[in-house]
Amino acid sequence: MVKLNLNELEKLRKNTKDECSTEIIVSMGTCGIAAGGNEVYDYFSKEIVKQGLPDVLLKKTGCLGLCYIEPNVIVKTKDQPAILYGNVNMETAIRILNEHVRNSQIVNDFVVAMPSEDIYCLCKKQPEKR
Amino acid sequence: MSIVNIKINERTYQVNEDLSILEAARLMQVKIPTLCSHPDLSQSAACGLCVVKLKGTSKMIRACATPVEEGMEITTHDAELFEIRKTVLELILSNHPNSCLTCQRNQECELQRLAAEFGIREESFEKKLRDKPADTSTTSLILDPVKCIGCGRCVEVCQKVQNVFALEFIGRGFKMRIAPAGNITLNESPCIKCGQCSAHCPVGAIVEKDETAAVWTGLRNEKLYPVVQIAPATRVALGEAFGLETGTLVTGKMYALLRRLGFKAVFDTSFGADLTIMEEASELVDLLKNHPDHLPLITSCCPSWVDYLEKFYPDLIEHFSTAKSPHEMLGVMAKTYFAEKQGLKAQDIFMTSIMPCTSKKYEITRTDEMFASGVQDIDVVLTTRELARMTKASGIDFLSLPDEDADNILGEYTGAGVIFGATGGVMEAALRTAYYFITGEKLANIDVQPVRGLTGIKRAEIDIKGQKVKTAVAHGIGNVHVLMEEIREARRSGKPMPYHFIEVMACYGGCISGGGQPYWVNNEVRKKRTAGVYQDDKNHKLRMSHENPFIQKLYGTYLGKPLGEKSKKLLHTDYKPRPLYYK
Amino acid sequence: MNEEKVKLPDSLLEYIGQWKNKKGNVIMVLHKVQELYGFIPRAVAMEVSTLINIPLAKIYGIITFYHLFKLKKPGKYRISVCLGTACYLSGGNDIMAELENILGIGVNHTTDDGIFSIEAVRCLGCCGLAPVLVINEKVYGKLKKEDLAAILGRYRNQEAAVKA
Amino acid sequence: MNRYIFLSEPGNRSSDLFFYIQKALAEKGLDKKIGLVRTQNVGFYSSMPVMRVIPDDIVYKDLTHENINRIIEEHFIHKKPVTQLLHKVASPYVRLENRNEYYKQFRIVLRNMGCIDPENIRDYIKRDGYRGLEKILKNKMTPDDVIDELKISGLRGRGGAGFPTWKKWKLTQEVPGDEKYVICNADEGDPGAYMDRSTLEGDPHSILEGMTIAGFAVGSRQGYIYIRAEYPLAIKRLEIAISQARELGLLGPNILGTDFSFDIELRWGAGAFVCGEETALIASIEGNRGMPRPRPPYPSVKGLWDKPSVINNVETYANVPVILDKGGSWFAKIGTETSKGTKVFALTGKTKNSGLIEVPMGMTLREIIFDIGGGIKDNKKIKAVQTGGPSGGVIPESYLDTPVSYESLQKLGSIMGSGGMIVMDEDDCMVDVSKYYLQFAVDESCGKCSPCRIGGKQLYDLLEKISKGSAVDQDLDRIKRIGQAMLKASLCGLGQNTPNPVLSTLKYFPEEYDEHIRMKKCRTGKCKDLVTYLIDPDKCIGCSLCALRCPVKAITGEKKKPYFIHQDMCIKCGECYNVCKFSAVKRD
Repeated sequence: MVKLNLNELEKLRKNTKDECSTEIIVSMGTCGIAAGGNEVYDYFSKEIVKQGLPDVLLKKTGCLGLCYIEPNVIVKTKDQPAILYGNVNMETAIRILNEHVRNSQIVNDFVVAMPSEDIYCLCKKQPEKR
Repeated sequence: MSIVNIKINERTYQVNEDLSILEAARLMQVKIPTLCSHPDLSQSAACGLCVVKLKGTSKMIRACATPVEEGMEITTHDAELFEIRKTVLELILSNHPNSCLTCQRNQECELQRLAAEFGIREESFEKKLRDKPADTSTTSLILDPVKCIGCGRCVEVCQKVQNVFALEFIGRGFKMRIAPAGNITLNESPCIKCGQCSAHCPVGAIVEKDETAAVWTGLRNEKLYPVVQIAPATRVALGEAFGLETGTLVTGKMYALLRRLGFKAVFDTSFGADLTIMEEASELVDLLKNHPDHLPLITSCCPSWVDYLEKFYPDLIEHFSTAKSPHEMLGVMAKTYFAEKQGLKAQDIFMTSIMPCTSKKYEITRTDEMFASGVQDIDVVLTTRELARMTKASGIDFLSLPDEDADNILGEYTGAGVIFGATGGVMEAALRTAYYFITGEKLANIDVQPVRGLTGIKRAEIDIKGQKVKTAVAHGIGNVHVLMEEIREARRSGKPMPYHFIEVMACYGGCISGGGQPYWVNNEVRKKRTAGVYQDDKNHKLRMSHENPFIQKLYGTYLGKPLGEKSKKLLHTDYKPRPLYYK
Repeated sequence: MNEEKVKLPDSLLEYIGQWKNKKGNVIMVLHKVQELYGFIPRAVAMEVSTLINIPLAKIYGIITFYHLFKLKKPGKYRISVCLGTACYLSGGNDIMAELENILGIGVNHTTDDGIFSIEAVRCLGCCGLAPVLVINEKVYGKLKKEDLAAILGRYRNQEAAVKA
Repeated sequence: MNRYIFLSEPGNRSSDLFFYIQKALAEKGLDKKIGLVRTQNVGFYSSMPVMRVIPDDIVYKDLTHENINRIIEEHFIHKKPVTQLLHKVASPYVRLENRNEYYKQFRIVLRNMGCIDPENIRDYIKRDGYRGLEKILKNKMTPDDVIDELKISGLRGRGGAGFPTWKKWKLTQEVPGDEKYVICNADEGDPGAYMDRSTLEGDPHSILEGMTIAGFAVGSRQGYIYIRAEYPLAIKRLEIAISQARELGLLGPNILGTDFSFDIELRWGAGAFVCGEETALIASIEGNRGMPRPRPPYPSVKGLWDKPSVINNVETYANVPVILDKGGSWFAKIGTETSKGTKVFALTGKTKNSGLIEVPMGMTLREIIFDIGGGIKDNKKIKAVQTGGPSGGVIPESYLDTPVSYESLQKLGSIMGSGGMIVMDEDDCMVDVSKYYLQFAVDESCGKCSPCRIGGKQLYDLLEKISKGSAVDQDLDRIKRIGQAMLKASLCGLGQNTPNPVLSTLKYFPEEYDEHIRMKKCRTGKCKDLVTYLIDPDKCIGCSLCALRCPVKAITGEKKKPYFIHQDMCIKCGECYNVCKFSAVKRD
């Protein structure tokens, strides 16, 4: 990579676009890995190659803060709200890939609540002053 | 340096800004208790007793480690401070055995003193002692972890002042103790036996190995002929143990004392020092004249320094003077020359050395050469502290003793012999004689001021009839590395040697503040003791070793000449590299 | 005399070379030593002492101050039981007691066959999984003491298989 | 699909609600348009079944069959929310995340957690990363401008006592000389706290950016991150982040082509809690035993290698880029008068939901524990909450309405600390808890100063005596005396705060101590020496379950007849008490 100067940083910021329509994000902090996040991640990464899913981007992320339901997986598809899954084991991972990623069918019973934007994008508005 | 205004206990004072609150208070006759602070050392702030209140802060602060600042208002004593300090003191006592009655530091212990001052009458907290056996591996010192209060003074002096790193904090928390690296003994460590740890320990956790019993046994043995010698530095310190002003010369009283203790002949190590100078100055002259490429010559009268060089600078051993230290020279003379004169055999003589030093206890069995008379040349070494205790046990009223003279011929010394007790003294004494040996004249200015004083490294150039002799003096062994690295560098690069003659003493200030001297040493004490030594030099009419008529007689009738065959056999030793760690 | 000098592996010498001229390097070097040997052997500590010019006493002062550094060789499988607050409240102590009971050794000790050693650690950061223990890198969470025998059994079998 | 229903049915997975809605949607022909999703909760904890409609963000309660039909009819067909069925505090047309009552977290430090790949610098840059630094350099701000911005923000150190960050920086900036250091304290050591680890693992660049800004402000060219060696993943991700930042010219010489240079190096800790104390941390970076030294001089004036050094912890640095990007006054609007911004807590212990949370300062403990944490597991009663780890204290239930701020917690005898928040319920014994923390403090005392080294050990042993039933009344006086001496005469924060857990439990739960000492009883059964397990013959039906479970075979008996516990063999593990289905095993 070439070193940036003062003006190039903003360009880089703007030009970094989502390359894929579908994203699978695995929470891989220490607790996520401890709870089995690694295996889930490895499964997705193998299957994406094996099943030939170029439009699916697999990402790691840090701790979501929901340690009691690790491993966490977020799935973002084009026309659906981002979905957060909790307690994802291998069995669920297989279903997430086959049902949700490939067929846009949200896998019931493992969804943790609200769209995952709620979890992470909370810088939007300030809470009222106390 | 500027002056600041502070208030201590509501009174206003003006003090130098570089003082700590503790030091400032002390100047104002306000005593803040402490067990870890020592003027020789940087402040560890470990013991927690010197807490004081500072107006404007809610926390208590440590007086030892807080510098004074303009406008400070300090409270050093009130009911709350007393209560907090008392609790801390009781906590320390709960971690220290109540074995005062049988402790070597009895009546000289800082902790014991504080317990008395605070009026501790009961043990509020359960005893919790370190469960580790004492380390008795060296012939000089005993390290007893059970008594250690963890103040860290010994570590500080061993590492920062002496640069030996024999001792370190091992482990942490309540299990923390002070020991060599790993599960080894002091004797297997780089310890050079200088005993500065014992001189700085506030309690009895590190003490000299007490040999008074061996001396009593020797004195009682009718088959033996007990003789004794006293080192230069002891005569300016022993008086302190009997309430005399620091630095008072008690030479004559010491001779009298030792005779009353039962020694049949009383010698003076200063005579040995004169003898050492004859040999060492001859070595120097020989090198200057014939082998300038072998310079520098390094003094070797300090056994801790010898041990240090063998361990840390084995590559520089060839520069070491092979002359034995004064008390060893005197020891062998006593067991050969003196014995012959008395019609005795070497093994009949029981030789005790009174030394300011713990390392001398190690030196007496250091190598085969220490048995030059056929038997161990020195039988027992007592430190000044041990002699003081022995005196008290003997019931002799030291202060009312008359001044007596030493026995001849091993007792008469010159001014040069006695200044061995202070840093720079060996150098000065050697220069006085070397100058004479080279020029046949007396050194014009016999007081070689540049090599005196408490500066850690002193460098001086002495003009000997056109030949510039470059000298350096180091004391406090941590200072040595500067000089040694300069030599190594010169050897590596082939550049001219920066020095021709180097004196090293392991203890800061020289032997006057040796590891076996009376406690409570600081620079004031060092200066007074040093002054005592130089006063003794001045008091002597003869101030150069070669002038000593008894030295001349000894060479004339017995030894032959310096560096001659007999001298080499009896008065010289050799050195070998030693590992830093034996395990 | 001194025990025989050890020959340090090249990777360690190279690492020391990188760190030699940086101030305060000793702890980083000791980490590397421990990574290679599993503990800090005395002979290696002596070599390190010479190479980076730090007195051995200081090295021991450091090793014995920091809990991570070991002077004894740990077991092939190092079992770390978390005793962080969350694990403690969820019975981490009972897990520890059971483990000691099964293996017949105490904390900071290694079984006679050198296979297992037990350590206590403070918070592995998986409080959501409390109580937790780690064997080498593998984390076992939401443990019950009944699970321990089976977990250890798996490692034992693995060892037996390797030997056979 | 244009809408989703998120259905949450706590504790009742087998209900027919899901299938009923499914059927109802199908009947109206809506099943292709509206997705039905079963979830574990809908963003907050509720003990009733609730459903949330996305993207309208409306939450309905009282989900009877009749009401469901009504919702489908009115909301999905006629597009009119059923106001009568709204969850009590929810009103339509306001997104949930905008309502404090609902989703109470507010994330500044954790802003990127879950959205970025920590191993990819582009992810961070995309989410406004390095914009704070960029602004400084682009707008040609001076170091004083940066410090002023921090002053306006009111940011205080998140590691412990809450010293104003701008002041710390100013002190260092004012010392002449160009050899200065910026240090990040990532030696998070509180047992039960892992905020910093998660931040480093999830968003390492925010720390690098924060430190670089600090470097600019104080005039330093070199930063150090002192990180626990127990955090291998965080170390790995930091190393990746540092090399990526160097590649892009965001670290190293001439940052972004300007003449400002700054670089960062990692130094590992090695397992010593005391190294969280700044002077001990410095000693450790310097390659020494991590033993604290007296202050003054403060590190800001004489720190690493005797040079002026700024030390802040991970969370503090993570706030800095946002403050520079959004402005100090934006930040200052969050929080309370004296404690600005947010605080990250590791909420653990007996709450239903445990995990990492970030809340605005000023939120009450009760809100945190009950609204975010979902209350106490197994419907037990809360007893206390512990903040500040081994240096903090416990806060009893009666003070749960205290808003979180540096001052308020201190007033209660605890501290904010780095952010451990451990919730304890009626099963937790306060003597046992104090003993736990004391054990920790004794293990972690560096041993340098005597009040801490000996005092801590004495305190621990006294607590041990109490828990064994061998203590006497005077032991409480001893505890208070030692506590006072440690508080006043210990050298560093670790020693000064060691007595906090015991003094605060003694203050709020004196009756528990009293029971242990005078009645030789532990009501929770945690102090095993004070507990006896007995079988009530009237209740025991002789099922033998307890005898089977007893690990030491201390229970004997004949089937269908009352069993008996042999007290001399009993190890008080409580297994029989837990397994008995007939409450026949009594704990006394």
